[in-house]
Amino acid sequence: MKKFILDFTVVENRRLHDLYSLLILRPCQGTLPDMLPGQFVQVAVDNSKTTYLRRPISINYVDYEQNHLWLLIRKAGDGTAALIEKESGDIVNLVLPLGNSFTVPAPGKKVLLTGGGVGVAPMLYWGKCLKEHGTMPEFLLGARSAGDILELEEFKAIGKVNISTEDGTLGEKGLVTTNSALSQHWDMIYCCGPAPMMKAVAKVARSINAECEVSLENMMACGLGACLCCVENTVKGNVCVCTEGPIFNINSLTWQD
Amino acid sequence: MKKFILDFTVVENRRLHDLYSLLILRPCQGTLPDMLPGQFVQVAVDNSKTTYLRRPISINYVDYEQNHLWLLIRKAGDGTAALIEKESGDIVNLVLPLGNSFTVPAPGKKVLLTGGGVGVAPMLYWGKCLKEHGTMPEFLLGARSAGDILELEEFKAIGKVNISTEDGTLGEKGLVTTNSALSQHWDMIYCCGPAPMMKAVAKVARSINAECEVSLENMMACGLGACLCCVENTVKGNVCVCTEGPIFNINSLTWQD
Amino acid sequence: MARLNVNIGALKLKNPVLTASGTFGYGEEFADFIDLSRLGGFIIKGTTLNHREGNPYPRMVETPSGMLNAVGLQNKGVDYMIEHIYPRIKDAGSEVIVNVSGATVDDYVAVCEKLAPLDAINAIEVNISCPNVKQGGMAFGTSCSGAAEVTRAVRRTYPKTVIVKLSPNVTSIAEIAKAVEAEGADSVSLINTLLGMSIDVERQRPHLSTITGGLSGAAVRPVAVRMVWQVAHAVKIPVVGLGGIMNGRDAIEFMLAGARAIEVGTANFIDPAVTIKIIDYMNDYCERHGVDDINDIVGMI
Amino acid sequence: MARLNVNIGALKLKNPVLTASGTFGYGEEFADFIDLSRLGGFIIKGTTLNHREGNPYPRMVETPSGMLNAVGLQNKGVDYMIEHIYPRIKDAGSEVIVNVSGATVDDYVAVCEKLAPLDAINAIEVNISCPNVKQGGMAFGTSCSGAAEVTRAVRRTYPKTVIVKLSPNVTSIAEIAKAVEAEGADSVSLINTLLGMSIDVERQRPHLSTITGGLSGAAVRPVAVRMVWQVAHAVKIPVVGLGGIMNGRDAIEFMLAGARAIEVGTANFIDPAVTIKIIDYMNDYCERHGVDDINDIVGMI
Ligand SMILES: Cc1cc2nc3c(=O)[nH]c(=O)nc-3n(C[C@H](O)[C@H](O)[C@H](O)COP(=O)(O)OP(=O)(O)OC[C@H]3O[C@@H](n4cnc5c(N)ncnc54)[C@H](O)[C@@H]3O)c2cc1C
Ligand SMILES: Cc1cc2nc3c(=O)[nH]c(=O)nc-3n(C[C@H](O)[C@H](O)[C@H](O)COP(=O)(O)OP(=O)(O)OC[C@H]3O[C@@H](n4cnc5c(N)ncnc54)[C@H](O)[C@@H]3O)c2cc1C
Ligand SMILES: Cc1cc2nc3c(=O)[nH]c(=O)nc-3n(C[C@H](O)[C@H](O)[C@H](O)COP(=O)(O)O)c2cc1C
Ligand SMILES: Cc1cc2nc3c(=O)[nH]c(=O)nc-3n(C[C@H](O)[C@H](O)[C@H](O)COP(=O)(O)O)c2cc1C
Ligand code: FES
Ligand code: FES
Repeated sequence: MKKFILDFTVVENRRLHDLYSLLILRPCQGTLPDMLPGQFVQVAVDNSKTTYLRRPISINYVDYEQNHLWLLIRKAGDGTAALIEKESGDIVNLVLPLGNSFTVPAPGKKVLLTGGGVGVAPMLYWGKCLKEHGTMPEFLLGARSAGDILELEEFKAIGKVNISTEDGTLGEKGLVTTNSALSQHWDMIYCCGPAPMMKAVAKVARSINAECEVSLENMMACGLGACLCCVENTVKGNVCVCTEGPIFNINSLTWQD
Repeated sequence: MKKFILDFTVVENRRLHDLYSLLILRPCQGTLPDMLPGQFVQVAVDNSKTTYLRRPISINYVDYEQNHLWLLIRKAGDGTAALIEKESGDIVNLVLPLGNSFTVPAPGKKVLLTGGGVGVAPMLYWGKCLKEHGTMPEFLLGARSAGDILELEEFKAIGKVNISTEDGTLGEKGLVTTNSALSQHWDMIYCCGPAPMMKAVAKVARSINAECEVSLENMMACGLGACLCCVENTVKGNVCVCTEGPIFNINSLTWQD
Repeated sequence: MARLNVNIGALKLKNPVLTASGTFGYGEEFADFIDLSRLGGFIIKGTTLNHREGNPYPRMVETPSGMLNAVGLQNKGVDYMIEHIYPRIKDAGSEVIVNVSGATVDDYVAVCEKLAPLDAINAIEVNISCPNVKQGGMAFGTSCSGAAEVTRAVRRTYPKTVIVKLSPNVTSIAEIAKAVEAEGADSVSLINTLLGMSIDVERQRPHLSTITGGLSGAAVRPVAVRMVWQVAHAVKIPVVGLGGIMNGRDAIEFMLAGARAIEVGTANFIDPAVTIKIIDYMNDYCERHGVDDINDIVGMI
Repeated sequence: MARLNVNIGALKLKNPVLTASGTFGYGEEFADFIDLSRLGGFIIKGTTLNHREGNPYPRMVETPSGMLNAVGLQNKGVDYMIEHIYPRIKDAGSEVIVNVSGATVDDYVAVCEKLAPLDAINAIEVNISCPNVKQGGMAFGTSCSGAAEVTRAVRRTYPKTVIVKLSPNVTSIAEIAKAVEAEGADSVSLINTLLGMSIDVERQRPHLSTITGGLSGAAVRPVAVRMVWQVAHAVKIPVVGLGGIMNGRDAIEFMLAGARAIEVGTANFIDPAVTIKIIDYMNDYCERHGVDDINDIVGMI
């Protein structure tokens, strides 16, 4: 899949919360390149003095009709803090699309897309694509509190949404792994979120005999498979998350704890 | 004179030209500290990735009534380029006031304030102060072209303005040193501009027996007399431009060429 | 653009712009962004005799205007490279240079023997300066005797252009360069990464699995320029300069300091098309300064 | 804030925050911005036996996340300092430490003899690492024998706390530290500046009058942290860490790496009140991590 270095204009910065922004971007010139669900972009952060490298951010949603690319960003440090300060009209430079994508399930399979915190990001575009392919996805979103459940309306527009919050302010109280939705039968579970959450979901998936793919967020320098910094130790040895991932089947990972 | 580290709000960024901006600032809290003409501030440039140290900028004008401080900035490199992008409402952190100031002439003396390019900056506040002290200053502004003659209306409001432009698009054609205003009698000439201009003016001043003070722009790190980076070799040896200057009588400099 | 031609020993480059080993993969990773044939050449990943898994994750952390890495020479070994990668890149249209590493002198020799017959490879860069491996690596690069020993052995084995890559983690890099020159190296390249470290103060543990790692990026440029200048004054062989080159201005800075060619490393991560911009800048610079042959500005300082 | 107390040999500091020589003048320059008595101490300008004019202008240039300087130890000499400056700063309310430089061992000894009787000065920092002077300076700091020689002579002369400031421009800073420890130094501080260089490519000349200069600021921090960690594991005497400390997080990083106290240098230029913010951060950090005595985190890595 051909990669590009492109300037985008910020069409809108939707402040979802103190910590989160949804950036809606449009290419300064031309139309969006082809992108697959699960892929990510490398963002140059021109408005942070202390950010040197690009930052990897998942493709949250692609609206080819409007020529819009959505990035959902959580303030983690200086780089993401600067990104959520971007205003409409600002320019953002991206390298994209990067990485592999989710495996398309066979027709008729029951699939659950689960995300924790900002880990919901890739699930929106994936959900949309699944629906277009005729698979009705169901979602399971988890967060600490109601305010951290992001893009709820957008997810609802695609499929059924189950929610877990740690403080019980929305949906079931507890972690996603204890959500009642997980006690149903699933052929395939897709998961993105903090590592402990993904490991816990992977365990549940194994126990209910579901296939499971997770999206890893290893520290990256290049995002292109050139620097070998982002490696994950897999059954095949060290592989680059930025090229052979970020999506991995849990059976290829060494998470067998 | 007590120095401060203060946040200012940009009240207005007056784009005078591609290369120049007049930033009108107001302290975020409280009133402006006392400042003398000829002094400068050290500006933190928070919106440039490649600018590490503060940048020294002359005090262009102080309006105690409106609580406004004016900085006149010329784009020289990344730091000043970022400063002229500041928008109203933005915050700028300054250390101020720094350095010495111009020598107040005895009553009745004929004084000429001359500036080249952005070197006109300190002359506006100095002209205003002189006028308040009962000395009528006359100005001689020089630049390459009419568009580089800055704040002309403001200078005219204070005293007579003579102009030289290299291309003759405004005032007399040529350098300030050949301006007919210089053939008059002057007791004191104050000058700020590029080093070659100041040296040429110094020569003229000597030849017409006028006292002459110049404002030096040596490279600075601290602006506080702590790092000893900004030294000028004077008749007293190396002295710090940031504390014993930026204003020097030409007789104390080793410019005897 | 003939005015950008430079030679490193017998190696003829169409321009002075190379890419730094470990930062440009095998070139292919950048083929979507740039026309590889426009480069002077590209230096591929550190290659060792046998497959190496490299160090455990985490391997990198950002630092002010730079980054630390602890990759540890992960690669599939020279045989795999020759069989699977070489055929894909040998016709890229610019010089392909192999960066060679080893834990023992015999390792270096064994890799060089395998590389010597490859028609499309006209030069190797001998890495005696990798800070991220326990054995060999930087150990050879931090003493004149160690550097000389590797160079002597490689020189005996490898008939084409030998560039020896020096470590900056030394008291006198000029002394090491002289030792390497005396053993017949055709060129030296510098700098490899500075040994550095960074700690996560909240978790109270190092950011890298190996505790220390190699510092690269703009932050190291002043040190690299100084070392290139020192070495260029100490040896007669051509110097290849690198360390923190982010743009055309920086590249020219190295050439003025004495570099005949330059390598672009970390900057490739920030702008995958930066190398082409540097080549274009060099041309503009020559135009602007009335330079007919870029060799004329090499070592002006 | 008793939990921030640390000792460097016999020197008792109310907190670990010192200022780096040459970046804080004589303290007075910062009195408008901070309460000097809140500092652990401040280390004043490099002081030599005789008046020195320093190097010609230009003496500094900015670099990525750092700066190069070539001040060259401009100062009015130790006698002037004792007569005119000492009386003004001796009652600042925190430890005043004099940074001592010399071109010969005798120079160091002569300065130390003059400083020893001063009641309010309880420690000196012996600078064997200044890259900006032709004689002495870094030359002593780049060999074990040179470093040992100066330390031995100073130790014989100066009865109070002797901190020897090490150069980072060496292959093994731990070896130098051990040599200095063996001669009776009470402490080592590191790092001084890295030797660097920068060129104005349009004017085709160096930015500094001395061509090379000393690199400081955030850019050097990873190198400094690594060296502090290496030295802290090599010697038993307390280590004072510095190099690119910009804020409280950075200060804690050095302490985790093994520094008992830290010095703030270039950061004073960017935020003249940064030292106080660092002290406050240290307190918060201890609070947050349940640390009763900051000595408990020293060298955790
Ligand atoms: C493939 C991929 C997709 C991602 N998608 C998104 C997304 O859609 N939205 C989003 O908000 N974030 C996403 N992230 C995480 C995001 O890249 C990091 O939060 C960001 O790089 C932190 O940069 P910073 O400058 O804000 O913080 P820093 O100051 O660099 O770091 C702050 C904290 O974040 C951690 N961190 C730094 N870099 C990474 C990284 N690459 N991955 C994980 N943690 C990191 C650091 O260890 C530190 O604890 C993704 C990461 C990857 C690898
Ligand atoms: C006391 C004093 C008062 C000043 N007043 C003003 C003013 O009112 N308005 C204004 O626009 N500028 C003023 N300057 C100059 C201004 O400080 C520089 O233009 C600025 O620091 C350049 O920063 P930069 O990041 O834009 O450029 P850089 O990328 O740092 O440098 C670009 C070019 O400017 C030169 N330069 C860098 N720093 C300085 C410096 N301190 N002095 C002179 N040249 C420098 C460099 O050598 C280079 O050629 C003053 C300087 C001093 C010392
Ligand atoms: C991720 C990474 C991997 C590297 N791997 C190698 C290597 O395999 N062999 C080598 O000689 N140098 C290696 N280097 C060092 C670079 O080639 C170069 O010397 C260094 O990064 C300085 O240049 P820069 O500042 O332009 O990046 C590596 C550097 C980085 C950042
Ligand atoms: C302008 C300047 C002058 C300096 N003068 C001295 C000096 O006189 N003696 C000394 O030991 N170190 C001197 N240094 C080095 C600093 O004390 C310190 O070791 C170095 O700057 C690294 O710390 P930093 O990165 O926090 O600045 C000087 C540094 C600078 C920037
Ligand atoms: S981030 Fe460079 S290889 Fe993955
Ligand atoms: S700028 Fe530091 S002493 Fe003048």
